[in-house]
Amino acid sequence: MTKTKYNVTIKDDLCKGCELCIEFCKRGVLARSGDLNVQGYDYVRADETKECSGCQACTLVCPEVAIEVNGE
Amino acid sequence: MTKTKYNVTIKDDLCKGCELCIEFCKRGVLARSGDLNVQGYDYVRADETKECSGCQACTLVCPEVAIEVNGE
Amino acid sequence: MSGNHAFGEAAIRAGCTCYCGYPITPQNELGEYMAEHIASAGGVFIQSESETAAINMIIGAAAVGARAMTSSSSPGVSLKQEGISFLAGFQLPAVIINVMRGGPGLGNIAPAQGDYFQATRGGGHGDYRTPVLAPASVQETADLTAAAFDIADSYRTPVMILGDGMLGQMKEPVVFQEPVKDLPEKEWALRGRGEGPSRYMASLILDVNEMERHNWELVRKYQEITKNEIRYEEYMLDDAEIVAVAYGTTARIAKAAIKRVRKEGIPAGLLRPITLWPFPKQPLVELSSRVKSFIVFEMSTGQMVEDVQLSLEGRSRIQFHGRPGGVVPTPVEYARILYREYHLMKKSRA
Amino acid sequence: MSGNHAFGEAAIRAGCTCYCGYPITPQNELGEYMAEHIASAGGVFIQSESETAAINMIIGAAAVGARAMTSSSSPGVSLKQEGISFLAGFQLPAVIINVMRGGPGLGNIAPAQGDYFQATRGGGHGDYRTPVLAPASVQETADLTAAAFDIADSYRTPVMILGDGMLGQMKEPVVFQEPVKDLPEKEWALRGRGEGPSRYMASLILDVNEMERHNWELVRKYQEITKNEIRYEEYMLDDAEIVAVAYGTTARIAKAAIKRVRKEGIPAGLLRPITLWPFPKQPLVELSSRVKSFIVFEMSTGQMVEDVQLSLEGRSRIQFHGRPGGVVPTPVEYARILYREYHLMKKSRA
Amino acid sequence: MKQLSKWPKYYKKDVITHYCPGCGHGIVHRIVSELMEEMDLGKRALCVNPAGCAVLAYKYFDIDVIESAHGRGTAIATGVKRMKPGLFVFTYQGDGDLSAIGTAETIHSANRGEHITVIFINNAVYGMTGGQMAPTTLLGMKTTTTPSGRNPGRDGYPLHITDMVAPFPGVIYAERVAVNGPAAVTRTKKAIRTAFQVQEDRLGYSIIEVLSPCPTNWKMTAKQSFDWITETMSKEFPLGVLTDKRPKTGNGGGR
Amino acid sequence: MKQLSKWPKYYKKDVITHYCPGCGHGIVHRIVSELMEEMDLGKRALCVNPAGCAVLAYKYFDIDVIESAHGRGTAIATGVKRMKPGLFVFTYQGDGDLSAIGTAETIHSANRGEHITVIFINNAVYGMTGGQMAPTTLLGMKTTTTPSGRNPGRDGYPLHITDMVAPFPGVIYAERVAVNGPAAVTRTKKAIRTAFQVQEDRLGYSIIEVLSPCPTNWKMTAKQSFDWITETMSKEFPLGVLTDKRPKTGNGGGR
Amino acid sequence: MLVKIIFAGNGGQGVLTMGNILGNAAMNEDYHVTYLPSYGAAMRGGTANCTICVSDEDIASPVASEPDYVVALNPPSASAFGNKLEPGGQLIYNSSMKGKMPVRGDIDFYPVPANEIARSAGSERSVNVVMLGAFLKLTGLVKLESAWESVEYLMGEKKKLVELTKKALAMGYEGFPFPGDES
Amino acid sequence: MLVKIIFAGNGGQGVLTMGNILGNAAMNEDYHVTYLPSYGAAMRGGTANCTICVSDEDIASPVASEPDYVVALNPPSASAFGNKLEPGGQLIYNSSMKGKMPVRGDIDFYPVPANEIARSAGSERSVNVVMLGAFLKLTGLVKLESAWESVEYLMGEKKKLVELTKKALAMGYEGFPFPGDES
Ligand SMILES: Cc1ncc(C[n+]2csc(CCOP(=O)(O)OP(=O)(O)O)c2C)c(N)n1
Ligand SMILES: Cc1ncc(C[n+]2csc(CCOP(=O)(O)OP(=O)(O)O)c2C)c(N)n1
Ligand code: SF4
Ligand code: SF4
Ligand code: SF4
Ligand code: SF4
Ligand code: SF4
Ligand code: SF4
Ligand SMILES: [Mg+2]
Ligand SMILES: [Mg+2]
Repeated sequence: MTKTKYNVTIKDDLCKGCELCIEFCKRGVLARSGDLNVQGYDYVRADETKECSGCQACTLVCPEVAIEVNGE
Repeated sequence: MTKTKYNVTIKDDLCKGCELCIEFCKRGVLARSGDLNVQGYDYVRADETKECSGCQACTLVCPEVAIEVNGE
Repeated sequence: MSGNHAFGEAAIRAGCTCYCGYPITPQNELGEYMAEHIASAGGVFIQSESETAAINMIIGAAAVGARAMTSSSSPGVSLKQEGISFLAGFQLPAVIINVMRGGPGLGNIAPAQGDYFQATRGGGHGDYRTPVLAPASVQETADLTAAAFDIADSYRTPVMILGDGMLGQMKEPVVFQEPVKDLPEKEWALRGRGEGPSRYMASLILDVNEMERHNWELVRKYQEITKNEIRYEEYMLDDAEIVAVAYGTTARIAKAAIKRVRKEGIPAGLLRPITLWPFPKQPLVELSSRVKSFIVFEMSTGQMVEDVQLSLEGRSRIQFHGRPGGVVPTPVEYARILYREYHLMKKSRA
Repeated sequence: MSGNHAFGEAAIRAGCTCYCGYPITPQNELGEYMAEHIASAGGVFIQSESETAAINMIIGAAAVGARAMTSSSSPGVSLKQEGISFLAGFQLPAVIINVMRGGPGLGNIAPAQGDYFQATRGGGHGDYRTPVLAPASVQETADLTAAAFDIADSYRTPVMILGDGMLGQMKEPVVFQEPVKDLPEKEWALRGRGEGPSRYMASLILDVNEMERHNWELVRKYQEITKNEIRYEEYMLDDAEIVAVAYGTTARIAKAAIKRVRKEGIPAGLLRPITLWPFPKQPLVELSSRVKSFIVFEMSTGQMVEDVQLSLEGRSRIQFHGRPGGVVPTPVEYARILYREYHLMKKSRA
Repeated sequence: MKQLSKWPKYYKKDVITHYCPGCGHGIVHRIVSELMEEMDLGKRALCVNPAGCAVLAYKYFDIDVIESAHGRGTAIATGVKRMKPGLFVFTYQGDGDLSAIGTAETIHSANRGEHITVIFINNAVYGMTGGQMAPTTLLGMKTTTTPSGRNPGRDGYPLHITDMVAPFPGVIYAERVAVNGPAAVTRTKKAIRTAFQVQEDRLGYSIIEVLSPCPTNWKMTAKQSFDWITETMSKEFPLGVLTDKRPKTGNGGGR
Repeated sequence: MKQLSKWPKYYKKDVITHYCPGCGHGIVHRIVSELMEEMDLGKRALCVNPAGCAVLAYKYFDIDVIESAHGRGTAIATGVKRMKPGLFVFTYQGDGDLSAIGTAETIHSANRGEHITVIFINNAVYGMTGGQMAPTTLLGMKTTTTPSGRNPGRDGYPLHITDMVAPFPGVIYAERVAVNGPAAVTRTKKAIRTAFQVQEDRLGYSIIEVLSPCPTNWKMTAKQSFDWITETMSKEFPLGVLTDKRPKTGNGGGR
Repeated sequence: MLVKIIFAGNGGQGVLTMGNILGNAAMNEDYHVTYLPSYGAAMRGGTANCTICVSDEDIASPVASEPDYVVALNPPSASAFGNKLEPGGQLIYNSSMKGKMPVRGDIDFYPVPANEIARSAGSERSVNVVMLGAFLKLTGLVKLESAWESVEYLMGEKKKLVELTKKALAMGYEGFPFPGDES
Repeated sequence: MLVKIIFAGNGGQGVLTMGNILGNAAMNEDYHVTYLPSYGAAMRGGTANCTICVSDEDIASPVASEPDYVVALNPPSASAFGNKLEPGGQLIYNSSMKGKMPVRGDIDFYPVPANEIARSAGSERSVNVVMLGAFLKLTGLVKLESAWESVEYLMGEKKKLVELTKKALAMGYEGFPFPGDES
């Protein structure tokens, strides 16, 4: 069987840029976008090039339910 | 030296006739008077004939500071 | 039966299933009656840790649709003021009984009427009003308790019953209404969202415009209540030239006084407000067209007299006679006053 | 400096050595100011576990002669009502600040004037009154805070200051009085019996006749206060044909409105009660001899308007304009109303 | 002639109290008055009396007294002591006053370690108001608000508030005693003396819980209520020192 | 494709909360919402929300909610549960709400063993009102009302109210947890699940204290506040089960 | 017609029971009745009293600042309430107990050796009903039979107590008036 | 004359400081001044604003339902408060941040690349004062010098910060007007 790939989707507008997800992502998948969302926060973006392990650390610590991680 | 004699004085009008002093007097010095005081209670009287040991049990338990025990 | 017991029995028959209270003289027998009897009627008695807790337990019970009641006496009622303001904000029905005693502070446990302002002006914060009912006999404590629950439910508002130590303690014969069966469902009550949308009850309305709308909505409700619920008793008013205004215990005494002076041909009468808020302004206005002298009797230093002044707007002469601090005036005392006033009037006419 | 800070600084300079309070918006900065500054002035700050505890700590401090103060906002002030009644019963001086917000219930944290009844009628139980001061600028918060302590001491009564969220939060320049030195001894204060006879403070007076005497003694004191302490501001009244009555924030807005309409030749003026109790009845009565139209502006659904009615007893037409819920009306809005009213008057005259 | 017992200096002379026959309040009043004299505290003492049967304590104690709103005694005492640290300040409170409506004030004054002393009269009922359930009422005990006995499912369990505050760092001394016999009275006096001394030594908060008879509402004779304290009440509320954090007493630090 | 994380059914869809970045309330909200779904409670749940930063919880939880006056949550919950035992009733309260102004309601509802669950968010400050001292504020900690740090002599000591109620017979389960990392969040969810189950099993009262970050008033970044909980706060408030009186769990009877 | 009576004595002497028996009896004879007990702190220290008003029309105030009758079960109450009596009022007192009596020439004194009678009726504890019996005889306010009925109604199940109480009532009733000890 | 200004942005962007600096400066130029911050729950979620009124006579109300000027440090505040502007009002906004702008023809827009300027002034954190500088240039409400003085008064001891702030103020002032990106 092939090892599953994980997609990380961020709901830009919910993010408050607290960076907790970034802190707890061991794979460095997540980073600030440099952009501001509707709330005026520099929200987080997932780096396609990095490989997500599906560990869920980010979703567990995110106070805003802004992250979704799905595996194929 | 002669052994001290103790006098027990009751302030009739303060007594509420709760009988606690009577209960705790091992010498049976105290008893109801059969009379009513200003409060309308059957107050306690000390029996001259009985011998008080000066143990203070009565004064300790009296809620009304109605008893005085003195030794000569 | 005593007034305190009558409050309790009437509440149970009115379908009150939640009584929460904290002991305080002179209304202890009310809570004790509930402790003994409400359970067998399927209700719950909770002796709360404080009056503050009691009023908040009532809020919870009312929020899920129960007919809920709490009772206390003056100092304890002061502690309920925040909760009463919340009931008003939530628009929740509940009955609060105040068996008044002498004040301020601990005061004493004798009958008094010093909490009229607190009850009618809202001792709590914010723009709200509570209907206030004032019984004058044990029978009426029973009748008005039933009425209080109905008013509370139909307008979704806390209702206060203002008694005093005498009414609470005295025993008189009393006839109760039949226990009410199946009260109407309260669709607004919280019951868990079930299959429907979730709902909430909140008095916090951060948006000032929404809050203002809410405040005016309350005002409209209070206008409705004022239109429909005013109650009062007229006693020997038809030919009255002097009218006493008194509620509760003082009204009883005034009646006796009026009987006396009537024997001596003095045309005195009584207007007894039964609802203190809304206050029976109209009947007073009408009377003022022909009655030139009103005497307000209170067991206080003068509180309801303001409502009489507001009603009459200077149209007639208003006298006040108050006995605060738990002193219960005598019929003779009142009679003397009516008598004096009448002769003054005659003189001034001549 | 903000109104909340001005309250605090003025209190410290007035010799307040005990501040106890519990946080609540919009007056948190007041407590925070005290936490930071009262100690260096030799005073004590206590963040109490609740508003109820705070008012009782104040009672203790006042009983031993300290100048003591507590502050809160609407819901918190409701929780202090029992304590205020005790202060009145004990005849203890203390200052209670209410920085009002929208209500009832949690309401919101915007400026409102919905606690007028509670403050002026005694939200607590029993027959008592509290002097109530209403500042309209940051400068006046400072001045009236000082005045409040003096009134409290000279009559041995709790004094209330009624502000609102806007006054508390806004910053304006302010000049403070010099810190007071050595306040007069309070011989009545408890200090341990020492060599003298023991003394006590009790609001419990079981004997109804004694209690009644006490109640009338309080009334006499309140009459004294009414005689000596009434404060108000007259603004452009000399030739006014329309008089606005407003206090605090709404009075500021009314002034601006009056300026506007004056430009268009409309003879409007303002009477601003500074003491809400005792209420400036006399000046209104005098005005009513020539002024036929009064407009009461409040940020509530109508509370002070009752005092205006009680003062005028139907002598003049009284209009009410209220914006509850935290809405702050604009000068334009008030101007429009004055304008309309003036033209109505002219018509009705013609 | 030597006088074994005499009228306490700070107890009003030959006063007739309003207490019922056999009431424990009278005994504790006498003890406190005696200590006022023996520890020379009377002249600078201030007692905060409760709403409860002891609401009239100021008619008996011959020291300065201020009444409190029901349950607020320790808040008032806090205001007093903070303003006048030189005064000796103690509250005298019943179980309803202290552990029902006054719960928050009791716990937070203790947690602040206010330099006050609390005399806590636990008689397992609301005496003043006619014998309703108190937080301290025993399970199964009949009161006017628990006519068929206190039922934990409906009414909860006896509350041990002294045990709850004893562990607080600011609570220097806490002991539970009783006044149901000569020896017990003597121990109670010793305990209150210690508690008073803690305040005098500026160490912090001290509280003495006194199991005290209420014959009227217990519907017992005075003697029966003394025995009931021994046989029943002290089983639920065991006597003893609950904490003693006085320096170098060997057993500091409480339980 | 398997969905590892999804929007909780009982959390309002794509709602933007008013919480500050990194606030613990959001994390606990999500956990509670997930459990409402996983334990199938949402339809008959009633949440009592506090006066505190969570005062707007009803805008997020997609279940029935009633607001409470500051500190009175458990009294309201008592009224609700006694009238409608079929409802699942929980309060969501901050440390000021629950352990300051609400002290009496908290203690007596626990002592009555009401069948309710209390979610106690301990962030060591009054968040809503701008960071004043709370009963839970640590010694030396600077807040807007302790500008030079909490001083026990003036301000008292950190109050451990969960430990105080844990011994009550009616308190079936009490645990202190934190939400300062993925593992901690998972443990917190487990604890709340247990507490909810206690109510479902009609056993009695359950309370979960959650050490929760308040970056704004702690003047830290979200990550710093996570670390501060580990390094400092949990030293004063040790994590763990404070009582577990569930039948046949072997370790019943609590501490 | 309006009659105001105050029953007074120690707590425990059964003063409130007297009031209940009379009040109930009067009610059954279709009078308007109010009953007002002393309450609260007044209980403490063991004095108790209650006020009964009986009338053929509405009763304004259940308080009796100047009662027509005072029935005092012990000397302290006799002096306390005896002094409140209307001029011409009547004081029925328990002469088994010695103590100060009010000194008034404008009221009538009726001694009742209630303790002795009660003892002979079978129990010291029925002093209260003995006094009530005497009161009924003096005033004829309600029939002895009505009083009996309300005793049965109020004490219901407890048969022995009922019998004893009725007996004591009767003895107080029949025996009245009793020789005064002071001439 | 009466001028009402609203400063708005994220919490943490130093909006209240802007208000304090301007308010203080205006006060020193003997104007009547009121300063009203947003407070309480409004804090949460990190938006903040304050209203400054400057006048040569008493100021009635410190609220500005329809301000004359809005200085917006981020797009959300620009759209929120831009829509409240009086017709003919002026919106000074931070053009370094992209986002929706209010669509109104009846107000003037003044872009200020505040982040860039602040950075070049030495610290991103002085975006607020840069914007304030621009505002002063546009309105001439108070002299730059008065603003400098109040910076010194308010930040007192912290010398470095004072210098930095004054520099940023000046750069915002001198640089204004800035080329708009949208034509
Ligand atoms: C706010 C308020 N609530 C209730 C009361 C009535 N009250 C007075 S004392 C008391 C309780 C007395 O019981 P406790 O404190 O145990 O003292 P005890 O009489 O038993 O010595 C109550 C409920 C009151 N005075 N004030
Ligand atoms: C009676 C009353 N007092 C005070 C307040 C103001 N107030 C609202 S929330 C709060 C405390 C918030 O702190 P906490 O309970 O710890 O919740 P947090 O915001 O920290 O989550 C206060 C003091 C109020 N709303 N009502
Ligand atoms: S944890 Fe959530 S809110 Fe915080 S930065 Fe990451 S996605 Fe945004
Ligand atoms: S699931 Fe794990 S690896 Fe993937 S983004 Fe989240 S934290 Fe990083
Ligand atoms: S103990 Fe005191 S009150 Fe009781 S009977 Fe003896 S003397 Fe009287
Ligand atoms: S002192 Fe002892 S012996 Fe003497 S009377 Fe008292 S108890 Fe009895
Ligand atoms: S009721 Fe109980 S506590 Fe109160 S005085 Fe009587 S015996 Fe003492
Ligand atoms: S103030 Fe603290 S608790 Fe409140 S929302 Fe912000 S971070 Fe959360
Ligand atoms: Mg007790
Ligand atoms: Mg908190």
